[in-house]
Order: sequence, then structure tokens, then C-alpha cells
Amino acid sequence: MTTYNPKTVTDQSGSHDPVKVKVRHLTKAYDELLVLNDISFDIRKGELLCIVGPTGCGKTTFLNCLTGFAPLTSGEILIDNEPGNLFRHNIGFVFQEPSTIPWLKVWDNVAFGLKIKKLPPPEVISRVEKMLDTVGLRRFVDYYPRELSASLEQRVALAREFAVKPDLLLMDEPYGQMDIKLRYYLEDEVRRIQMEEGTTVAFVTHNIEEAVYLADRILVLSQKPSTINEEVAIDLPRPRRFDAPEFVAIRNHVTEAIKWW
Amino acid sequence: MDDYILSCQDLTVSFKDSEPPVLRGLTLGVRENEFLVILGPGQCGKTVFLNCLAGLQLPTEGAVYYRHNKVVGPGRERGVVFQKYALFPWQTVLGNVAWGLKSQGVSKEKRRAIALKYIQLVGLSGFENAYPQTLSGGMKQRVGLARAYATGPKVLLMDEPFGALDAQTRYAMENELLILWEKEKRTVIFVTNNIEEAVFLGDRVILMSARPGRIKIEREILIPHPRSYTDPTFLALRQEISAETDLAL
Amino acid sequence: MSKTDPTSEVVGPEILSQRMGRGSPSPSSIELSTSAQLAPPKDRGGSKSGLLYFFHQFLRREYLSIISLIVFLLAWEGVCYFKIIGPYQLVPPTTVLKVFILKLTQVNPDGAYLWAHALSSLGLALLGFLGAALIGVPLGLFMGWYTRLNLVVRPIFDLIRPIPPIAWIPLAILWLGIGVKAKAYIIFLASFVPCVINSFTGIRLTNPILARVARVHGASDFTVFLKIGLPSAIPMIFNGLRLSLNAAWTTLVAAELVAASQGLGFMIQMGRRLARPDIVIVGMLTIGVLGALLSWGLSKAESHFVSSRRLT
Amino acid sequence: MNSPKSHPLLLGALSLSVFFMSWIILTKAVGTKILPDPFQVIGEIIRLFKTPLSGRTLLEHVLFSLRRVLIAYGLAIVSGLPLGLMMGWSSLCRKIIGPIFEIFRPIPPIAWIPVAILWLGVAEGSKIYICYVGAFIILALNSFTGTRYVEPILINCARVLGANRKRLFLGVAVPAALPSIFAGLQNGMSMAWMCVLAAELVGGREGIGFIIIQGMNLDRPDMILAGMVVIGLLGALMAIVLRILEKVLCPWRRELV
Repeated sequence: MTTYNPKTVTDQSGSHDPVKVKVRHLTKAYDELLVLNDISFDIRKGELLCIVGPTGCGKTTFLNCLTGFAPLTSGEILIDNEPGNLFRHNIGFVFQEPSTIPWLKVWDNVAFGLKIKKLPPPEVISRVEKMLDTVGLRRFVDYYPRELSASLEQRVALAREFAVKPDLLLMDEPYGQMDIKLRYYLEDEVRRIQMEEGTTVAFVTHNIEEAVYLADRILVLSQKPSTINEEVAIDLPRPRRFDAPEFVAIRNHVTEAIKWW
Repeated sequence: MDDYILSCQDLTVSFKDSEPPVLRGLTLGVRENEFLVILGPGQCGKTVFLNCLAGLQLPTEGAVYYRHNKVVGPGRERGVVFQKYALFPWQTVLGNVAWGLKSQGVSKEKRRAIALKYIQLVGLSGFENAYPQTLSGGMKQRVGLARAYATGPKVLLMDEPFGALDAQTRYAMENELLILWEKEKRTVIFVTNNIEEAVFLGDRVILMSARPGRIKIEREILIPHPRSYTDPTFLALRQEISAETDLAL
Repeated sequence: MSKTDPTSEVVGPEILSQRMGRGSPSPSSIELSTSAQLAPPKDRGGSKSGLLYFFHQFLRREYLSIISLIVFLLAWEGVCYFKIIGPYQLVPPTTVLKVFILKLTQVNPDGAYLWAHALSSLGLALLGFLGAALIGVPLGLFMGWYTRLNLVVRPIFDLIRPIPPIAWIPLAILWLGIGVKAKAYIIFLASFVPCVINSFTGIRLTNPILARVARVHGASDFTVFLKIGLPSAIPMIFNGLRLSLNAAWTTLVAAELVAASQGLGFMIQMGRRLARPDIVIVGMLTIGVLGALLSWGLSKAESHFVSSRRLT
Repeated sequence: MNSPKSHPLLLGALSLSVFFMSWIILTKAVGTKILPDPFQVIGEIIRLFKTPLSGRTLLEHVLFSLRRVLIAYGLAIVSGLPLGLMMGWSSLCRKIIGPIFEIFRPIPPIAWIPVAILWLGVAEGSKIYICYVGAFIILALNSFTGTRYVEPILINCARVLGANRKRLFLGVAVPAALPSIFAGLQNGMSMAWMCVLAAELVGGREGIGFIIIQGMNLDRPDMILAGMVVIGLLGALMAIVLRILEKVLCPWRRELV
């Protein structure tokens, strides 16, 4: 088996890639509990960054800080070199929990973000229709989310976030409830949308195989209070094969880096 | 069907006459101390099948046999671990684990001793007097395992026990389940929709198809324990089974 | 073994049937679980003797309810017929029916037709109820959404809440006389409290994730309130309205008992004074039926508003 | 909802003082004959404590009302809870008792007052009966829904663990229904409390309801308000007692909010 020698990532400033998100000395504590401890890193424009770490290490907290749902204790997060502002930045967020809106049918759920952004109706219709085909929800437009299975429901949430064509897409364990085959398909789909639209993606996951398959770079967080254990740049060619020795080597390496049991 | 501990013959279940049956003509035997995994997409009738084996659901046609006896209801020789934990919220961990023993008329001290033994075995010592809703998902399912083990069943039926846990907790629980199983050998029938989990755990994997539910393929898994998720044989087998599933799971 | 799979097969028939829905358990599924052992499957004739089986089937039949009702009415009739309870205390159902029909066209002994009493009561109850709903629901919603408002209004609200609305009757009569105003005021008070509390709880139960879904796309706080908070609260709002309507109806009867010159409460009070149990019972049953009709109407309105398929 | 923490206690105190201030100002505007100010109300409560009204002090009136409520409540618990549990558990009971129950359910308990007086006279009997009807219906209904809608998976689980039908009922259905039963106990208590008031308003020579109706007859709003304040305090007190009782009897719900 090939052993993997991690390259040290020194390129903090991002000399040629403009930076989308700049995180500096981010610290977040809930009362006495320190969750994130002085974290600094960049997310480059058009990059797909996976964030992995042990259970309860504050991955979700990080995303919540990024959107401003949770106020920072100290440090700063800049999006496009200014403090994050949900009214100005076009952000998409796929939540881990079921996040479809129970009183709207599938079609209206997918259109929800577009309508909030007050896009012209013809544009809303065309984008929703396109998204429905992309995630394979065409047959279910007239269903309410609670009539669907968990994995279908999550696809509705995905479609809703993809539809707004965000510059910054945050995904919190989006495929946790799905099985391999569907996950493969949706992983490829995220990748495709990211390439087409030049979206910057921050992808939080527990699944290391998924992280290695998707990421341009993996950020490994440590146990609470979290710091960055390691940054792993992945330059395997695509489409990646999960049984290729290099792939398996990186996967094992990241698993070791998390070392949580 | 002689050497099978639990078997079913032409099992068919339909709820409404107008719809195709949920299960059609399932015939299957489980050997003693075997770890059998039943793999299938959502809504393929796995849970209904497990309920039939448990005796909670009576088949429309066909029958389930424990050794040579027809199953007509739940029985002490078959324990169940439920997907949604199904712990009694008004009982402590100890009370939950000892619950089934009380029905068997075991004396109070003995109940306590047995329950404590299994609580310790699943690594929950110190939480005996906690109420379930204060525990995390993984811990709840440990209680579920201990409770099923405590009544001393010969066959353990597990209905997607780790389905609601996150990936890392699931890996840990899978490992612990195998350790427990090595220590206290039982026949296990484990239902899941996760291919990786199926290949990791099972001696034999049965893939079901949906509507009507029936057996699609069957694979013996001969990789020795402890298995590695990244072993090439493991990945190949996973891919092979994945290729057989035609639906989004 | 590349992971790029064809997409044609991806969509599966994965709709959950109602039976396995993730909402609250439907009654039928419980029936299945609590008495599944008793419900024999189609081909299990051999395991239970035929007679037992039929006896069981007989017991499961719905007509049991009808038999039970008939027995109840017969017993009532019998108790009166054999004078176990005297005619000045209880009249048999047949008499109740007779008096009911008579009262539709006759003003004696209490001075108005039955339907006039009913209309006057209904009008008053609805007036107070609608007033309470129009003010109470928005107040509850805003209190739930804007924490500051809650902090200000809550103490006053909690101060007044433990006083049963009926206790206001004397004060209201003293202030506003025995006319419509006093009663409308009391009914308003009675139905106001459940409206506020339920709307408040309803909007507090808004799933924070859904609020975030809207906020992440740049929705203002008020937009989130309108698009997420309000729809989330609707089931609870209707719950509150149902309780309000009940309270309005109960309080109205109480107010009419204490002081009134018309209305169903007045009618049964007159019946009592004149020692006419027939009038009292007809009045009571009318009150019951109208109350049930009102809640039924509200449920209809609710199902018009909230799709039953929505679940939660 | 993430607004910076403004001092909740301060705001509450502020709003309460504004409330009492406006009450006093209102009194100044309309005169004490119509709306007495808070001090007068307190004074009236003290006066009623010392000076008997129709032969009884305030405390005795309170005890009268309390006695009626507690007797009726006790009877309702003894009869309503078992009935509800039986209806929830056995479909046979449900089918036989259900329809009769449905006839009486929509009739507000207060509408029973005239009939109760016809049957049992204006004395204690009729008042206790009315409170009983009010509490009974709520208790029966809540214990019914509690047992009827037990999560099926818990029942299945208990069956797998070898529970017989008796243990299914006592060991699963009843504890699972306890939260609902406690909600019923709370609502039933406030209903009984309201009913005793109504009964005392309509007829009677003792009890708190009598005090406030007497206040109306004597044109003494301060007396009415004094009665209302006492009623409010008692109602709140009983709710607290029940809540403590629930915490003691359902320890597993303590950790919940």
C-alpha cells in the first residue's frame, strides 16, 4: 500500500487565487465552553474545502459563525474582504437537520430562496424547473415535504440552495442520511455545479471518503476546543477512484489525523 | 430447514388488497450464531420483515419458524433492537435494561445483577440512574443493545440500529457491536440500508428489492474480522453490491 | 469502478405511505399494535375456534356504539316512566323532544322562541370571540417574536390571567349594566387569554433552522416573521381559537345565568325558577349542540387553511 | 431573537409600575365609586379578614369554596381517570361509553347549574356536582388521549420484552400517559375552580363567589376586586402545587424544559 506524505500547505495568503473567505483568530465560546480556539485560514475563490473533525468538534459552529447566526467571541471573518452580511452576500446553506418548509409544496420550497431574493417570476420559474430536473424531483412537485422520505427531503433542500446560485455554498453534512449510490450522484452534482458557477464551497462532513473524493483541500479540526490539526491539499485527478491506492492512502492519513477513538 | 435456528417459508405480507404486497414469497434460513445482514432501499419492507420475525406482525401467507415451532407472537428467544431506540422515558437506564427480566419473573436482586452486567458490557457504567433523554444517540442505542441482550434471547433482531447516528459514532458502534458479539455469541439479524455497514458487519448479506419486497442477491462475506473499510477486497465487495442496487437508497 | 453513475435510475418511488408517516401516530396504527394479537389474519382459522372468532368479530362491530346509545335512552325513559326520579326533576327523552319542537313556535314560559334565545346567545358569543381573536392573536404573535414586547406585556398578562373570566361578571355588570356590553366584555376577556397564549407558544415553537433558511437568503426580520413564523404558528393559533370559542360559550352561559333577559342561559335559569326540567334539559342540549357545531365549523375553517397532508 | 440582553427584571418591574400607575390615575379620573385604587382593594381584603360578611370572615369563605372544589376534584379523579384510561386502552369500552360521553362533553359544566339545583337543591350538593362535572370531563378526556396515543413502538418493544397485557397497561400505557394526565389535572383544577365560582354566583350564602356577587349587590367595587384578587392568588397557588407534584411524580420530565 502506498503511504501518503502530506505536503505542508504554506500558501496562506493565496498568492494567485483571490480569497473568498478570510478567517482570522476566530474564537467562539458558549458561556464557559470554548468551542473554537484561535482558528485562522482562508477559503479561496472557487475552491471546494472540506472540513472534517471528531464528533462535536465545532464544525457546525464554524458555519454558524460564518453566517452570523452565532456571534463571534473574538477574531474576525471576512467575506470578499468585508464582514459577512446576509443581505449583500449571496450565500447558500444546506443544513444537516431537515430544513424543508413543511407548509410549502416541493415546488414552492425550491423557489423559496429565489422569492426572498425577489427575483423576477419568469427567472424563478426557469431556475426552479431546471433544479427539479437536476436533483430528480420532477415527479414530486406537488408533494409536501413530510410526505417524502428523509433522503428525498434533503434533495429538496439541496435544490433550494443550488437554485439561488450562491457564490458561497455552505454544506453541513448534507448527505448524512443518504446511501452510497445517491451520495455518489449528489457529490458529483455538487462538484459540477461548483465548476459551472465558480461557486466557493465549504463542505462539513463526517465521512472521510466523501471528503477525499470531493475536496480540493481538507481542513482537519481537533477535538474541542478545536484548532486546525492539519490542512491536506488533494490534487488527485478527477474523476477520483475511491479504490485507487493514492486515494486510500490519503483517506487513511486523514482518518489517522482525526484520531478520535 | 433442520440446521436453521430461525427461518421463514414463503412469507407474504400485504396490508391492502389493492396494492402489491409489501413482501412476497420470502424464504430464508438463519444458521445459529450467524451474523446476517439484510440490506435494502428505503421502504422495501425490511422493517415489516423484521417485525414478522419478531412476531409483531403476522404474515398474510407463509410462516416464520423458530427451530421447528411456528412463530405466532413475540417470544423470549427473540430480542429486538429498534431503530428509534424505543427506550421507556420514565425508566432509568437500569430500569430499561431490567424491564424485560421483570416480565420473566426474575427476582429483584438478580434483575439488578444481570442488568448491571450488560450495562457494563456496553460501556455505560456510571449512567445506571440516568434517564434516556439525557443521553446522546449512541448511548441510547447502547441501552437498547443491553436491554435486548439482558433477557437472554437466542436471536437478536436489529432494525437499522445505527441509522440515526452520525458517521463517526456509527463506526464506533459497529466496532463495539462486533466486540460484544464476539464476547456473547448470538444469532444476529441486522437490517440496514447502508452498504458499507452491511459489508463491515455481516457473515452473509442479503440484498432486498422493493415493491414487492423479495430477495435479490445473497453474498457470503469471508473477509476475516477485524475488517478495514479501506481494504481492497472490502471496497470491491462494496462496489459489487452497490452495482446491484438499482434504486436510490 | 468510477463513481460517476448514470442518473436515470436515481429517482426511486420513495414516498412514505401515510401508514408510516413521520407525524404523530395515526389511530389505526395503534389499533394494530395494541390488539394485533387479537386481530386474526385471513388464514388463521385453525388457531382459534370458530365460535370464539365470531364472538370476537361481533364485539369489534361498530353497531355496539349504537346499541349503547339506545340502551342509554331506554334507561333514561324507564327511570322517568317508573317514577324513580320525579317529573319535577327529570323528564323522559320523548318529552324533551316534544318540548323542543314546541319551543320552536311558542314563547311560553320564558318569553321568547328557542331560536330567538339561541340567536341572541350565538351573536353575543361570536362578537366577543371575534374581538378577542382580532386583538389576541396578533398580540400573542408579536409577544412571541419580539422578546422586548414580551418582557413588557408578560407581567401584566400574568397578573390578570389566574383570575377566572367568570369572576369578572359582577364587576362588568356594575360598570356596564346587564346589557350586551357587559357580556361582550366578559366573553372577550374569557376568549382573549387562550388566543394570546397559544399564538405566543405557536410562534415560539418556530423551528430555528427554518428561520435560518430564510435569513441566509437575506430576509429581514419582519419577512422571516411573515414567511416562517406566522405559518409555523397556524396550527397552534387554531388550537387557541378552539379553546377560545369554548371559553366564550361557557362564559356566555354563566353571564346569562347571572343576569340576562334573553339567551339560552336565561332560558334554563327561568326553567329552573319555574321548576320546569323539560325547559332546562332542552336548553342544556341546545347549548351542547350549538357548542359542538361551533367547534365543528372552526375545524372546517382550519382544514381549509391547513392542508391535512402538511403534517406538523 | 438574538437581541442583546436587556435587563428582563428591570423591564418587568417597569411595566408593572406603569400598570399600577395608570390604574391609580384611572381611579382619579373615574372616581373610587367605579374603580377603587389598589390600596383600597388591599384595605378591603384586610377588612374582610377581620369583619365577617354575612356571618363569616374571608378565611371562612375561602375554606368553603376550597372544600367544595377539593371534594369535587377528588371525586373526579377517582371516577374520571379510570374511565379515561379504560376508554383509551380497550376498544370495547371506547365503543360502549364513547357515544354517551360524546353527548355530555360539549355541554359546558356551567349549563348544569339549573339542573343541579333542581336535582340537589341550592345547598352543597349542587355546587359540588357542578365542579365535579367540570373536572370529570377534562380528566377523563386527558387520560383517554394519553393512553390512546401511546407511541406504538413502545408497545411493540414491551411485547417483545415479554410483557403480558396487564403489564402493557400498567407498565407502558399508564406511565406514557402521565404527562397528558398531569395536564388534565391542571386544567381540571382550574375548571373546578371556575365552576365553584359560577355556582356561588348563581346561588349561595357563602364562598368567594358570594363575596363578589354581594359586592355587586351592595354596589361595592372594592369588595368585588378584593374577591377577584383572592381568587387569582388561590388559583395560582394551586397551579404551583400541582406543578411541584408533577415534578415529584414524574422525575424523568425534570430535565426537560
